[in-house]
Amino acid sequence: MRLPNKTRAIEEAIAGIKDGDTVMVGGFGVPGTPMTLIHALVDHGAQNLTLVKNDANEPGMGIDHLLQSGQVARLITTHLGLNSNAIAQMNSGALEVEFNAQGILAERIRAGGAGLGAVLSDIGIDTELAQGKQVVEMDGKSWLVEPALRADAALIHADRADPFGNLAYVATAQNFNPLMAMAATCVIAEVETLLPLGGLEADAIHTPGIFVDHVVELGQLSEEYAVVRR
Amino acid sequence: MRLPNKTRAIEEAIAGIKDGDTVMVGGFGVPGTPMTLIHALVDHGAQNLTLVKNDANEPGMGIDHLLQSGQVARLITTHLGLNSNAIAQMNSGALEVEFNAQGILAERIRAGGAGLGAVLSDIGIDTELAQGKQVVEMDGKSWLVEPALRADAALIHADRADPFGNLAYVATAQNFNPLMAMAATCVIAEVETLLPLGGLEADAIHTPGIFVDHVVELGQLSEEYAVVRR
Amino acid sequence: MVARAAREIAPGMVVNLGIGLPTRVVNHLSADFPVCLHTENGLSGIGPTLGYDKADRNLIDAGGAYVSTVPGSACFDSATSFAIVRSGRLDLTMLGAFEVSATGDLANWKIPGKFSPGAGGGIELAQKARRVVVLTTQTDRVGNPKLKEACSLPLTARGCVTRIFTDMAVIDVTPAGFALVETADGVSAAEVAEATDAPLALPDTAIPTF
Amino acid sequence: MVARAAREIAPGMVVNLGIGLPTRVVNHLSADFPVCLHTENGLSGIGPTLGYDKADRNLIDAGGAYVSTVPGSACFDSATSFAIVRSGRLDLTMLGAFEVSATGDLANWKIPGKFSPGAGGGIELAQKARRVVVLTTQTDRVGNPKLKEACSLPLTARGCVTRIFTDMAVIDVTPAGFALVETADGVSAAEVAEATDAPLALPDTAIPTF
Repeated sequence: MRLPNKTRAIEEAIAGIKDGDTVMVGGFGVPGTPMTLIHALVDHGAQNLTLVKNDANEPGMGIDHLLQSGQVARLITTHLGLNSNAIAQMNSGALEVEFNAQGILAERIRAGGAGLGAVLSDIGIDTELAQGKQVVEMDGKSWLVEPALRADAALIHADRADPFGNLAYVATAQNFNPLMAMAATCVIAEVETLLPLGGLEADAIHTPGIFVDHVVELGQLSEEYAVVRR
Repeated sequence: MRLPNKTRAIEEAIAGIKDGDTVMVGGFGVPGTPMTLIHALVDHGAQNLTLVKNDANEPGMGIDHLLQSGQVARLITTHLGLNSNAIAQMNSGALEVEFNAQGILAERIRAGGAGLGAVLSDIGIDTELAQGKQVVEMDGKSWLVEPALRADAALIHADRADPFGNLAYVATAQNFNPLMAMAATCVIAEVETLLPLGGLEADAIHTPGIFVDHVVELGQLSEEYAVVRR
Repeated sequence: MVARAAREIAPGMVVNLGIGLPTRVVNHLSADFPVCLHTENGLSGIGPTLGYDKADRNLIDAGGAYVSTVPGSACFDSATSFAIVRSGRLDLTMLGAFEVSATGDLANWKIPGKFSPGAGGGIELAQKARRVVVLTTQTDRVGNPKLKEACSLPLTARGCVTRIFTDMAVIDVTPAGFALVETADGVSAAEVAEATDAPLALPDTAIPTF
Repeated sequence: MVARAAREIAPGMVVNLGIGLPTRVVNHLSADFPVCLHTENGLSGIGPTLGYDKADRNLIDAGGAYVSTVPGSACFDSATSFAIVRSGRLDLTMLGAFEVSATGDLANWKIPGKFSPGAGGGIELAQKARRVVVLTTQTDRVGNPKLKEACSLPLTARGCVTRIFTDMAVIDVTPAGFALVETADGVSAAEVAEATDAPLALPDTAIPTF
């Protein structure tokens, strides 16, 4: 037995994304944001997308490119504070935004990746964030139903990978990547370093390659990945 | 800032377990089963325990010692096939057994560790495993409510640790350990190798030390940890 | 039958081999065959089973056998392992059976009053793998057929089984019930039908043997 | 006030410092003080903040500042990070505030029509940390008190705040409402009461200063 090879050219990896798709995008700020895959999705041109991403990056960076190109109809997120473009699009009605508590967004994505229907949570139950949510009584207590989220595609950034798609992340670039890598029908990972099979220690793999469909090796990293000097 | 030290003598680590407590025990077969902590719990003598463990090990091994000493009133598990003592106790009524589908037990424990109330699942929904479970309708489909599980204490086996309680597991000794290490009020880890702070790579830690209360360094491993020749 | 079942695995698949007979399929896969074997206790990329002398005490499959790894193996916890199963990332699972019904219902975990050790991970495998096939003897130890019009034992999952490999035949579960696909060398279609407790459709053409 | 707030951290605690003023508390903790700082984007064991020249592009806190690690730091994903928060493993969180009510309600994420970028991780921190304290100015930019009988803005969490550190005072939230604990050097109790839009109980004894 040997493990199958999933390395692809970036255009081939991204080709299956269609108009109207839901696309999850890893990253919290710059760390873990798949900058190169995002540019490829701009070039690809799929329209009317629903994005799922923790934040909207900053103007001129990351998913802001997809907002600026008008490809995004809806954004499921936790915080837009650093992207004035995103807030302007939201306020003008050009962009529909659904806010989630950050850890609840993480759990909804993970639940999608784990084949569950929902999680029950009490986060925000007595605030306006509970409005419109289904409530379940269990053992005399009320719980909010937080439905699982799945996507047609997930764009992932990893530090290291092997050709089967086993992924390892570094530092705070992990964030939503391992969760989104479980929760999409087509999981596309851009990786800084591609190692041969066996190059990653079995116990130090964050995302088992079973979840990953396409592995794209990055060349020289663009300035967008660098330290942001504000 | 430096991270606090949680290393303890085994008797001190286990002393807080009380009669009637719920205790989670890691392991799937031999790998990951905290054999030494189990013996310490036998010596400690707490009665009327509810254990949560994937399996009941084999006669004369692992939690079988707690079954034989009569300390266990109830066992929440997935499979007892290799322990005829456990099956005999169940059939005689001496031991109350609750069976869960294996991945659902894992998710219920994880949900407890994640501060959730429950997960919604369709596993076993049209079989006898659904009997007695609360059903929720969501988007026109029925889902079983699988309540979160928490414990008073969790007994964990790890390969490596540092004094703050950061843990790393090897091979298939991971199994339920990282989940149970999230889900108990008092988490006690026995570790084969204790490294100084910084001895574990930050990205290769499976269980962050925040979850862990007591770290017990093992000396020479007993025969119970060895390869089982059947 | 084990060798025949091994041919059911297509290149590139992710496969879980259930406890018992299915585990033996691993011995019929060549070293360069592209496949990822998964075991629910937390390993992807299973290599050949090892003897006790070469065994790693921390490396077992869900049946407790000591296994090896291949380049690119990954280890993970039980929640992640069943996330793989429930989210449909298993292309195929091969399971043992007490009974299979003509509608593909599977019973393989409980015989009330006799055998009830718990289902382990079997329910999730049977309910969620993209394709579920069964590897079992055509009849039980006392000669009773395991393939029946309806299961009498508690079900593992409904309508999940699509194909059954036995010591006598390969049999598909079709919308019209059991259909004979192949017979073992030296076994007649009539013998298979006799050992099946439900109607068995025969093909119009010659029946291949394995 | 930041230095005073830092003294609220007891040895051995697990602490999350919210975005803004609370982040600065890290600069008032000595190198040998036993504490574990957590940031919700996936790091335990935060060390001092770094300048751009020494920054690791992949190592930030939830506010986007470039941080360092300490021996024993651990990295984890966002689900694990909030599992820590929601399961009650944070001994203390220090948060910023727009408004705090006399019953400990906190509003810090939305000003309808003006500021609604989303709450990020703030709701879970406020609702689930074992102890929630607020670090904020006593009044907003135009001089309006932030401590009020009831919040007028959408709530982050109800009844969560137990103590408030401001530029003027340390104030507890008690079952009877706000209670003055300490004043800043040179600030009188009357001035604090004047800058508080709710009754403020004074201690019977002399009021310490910080």
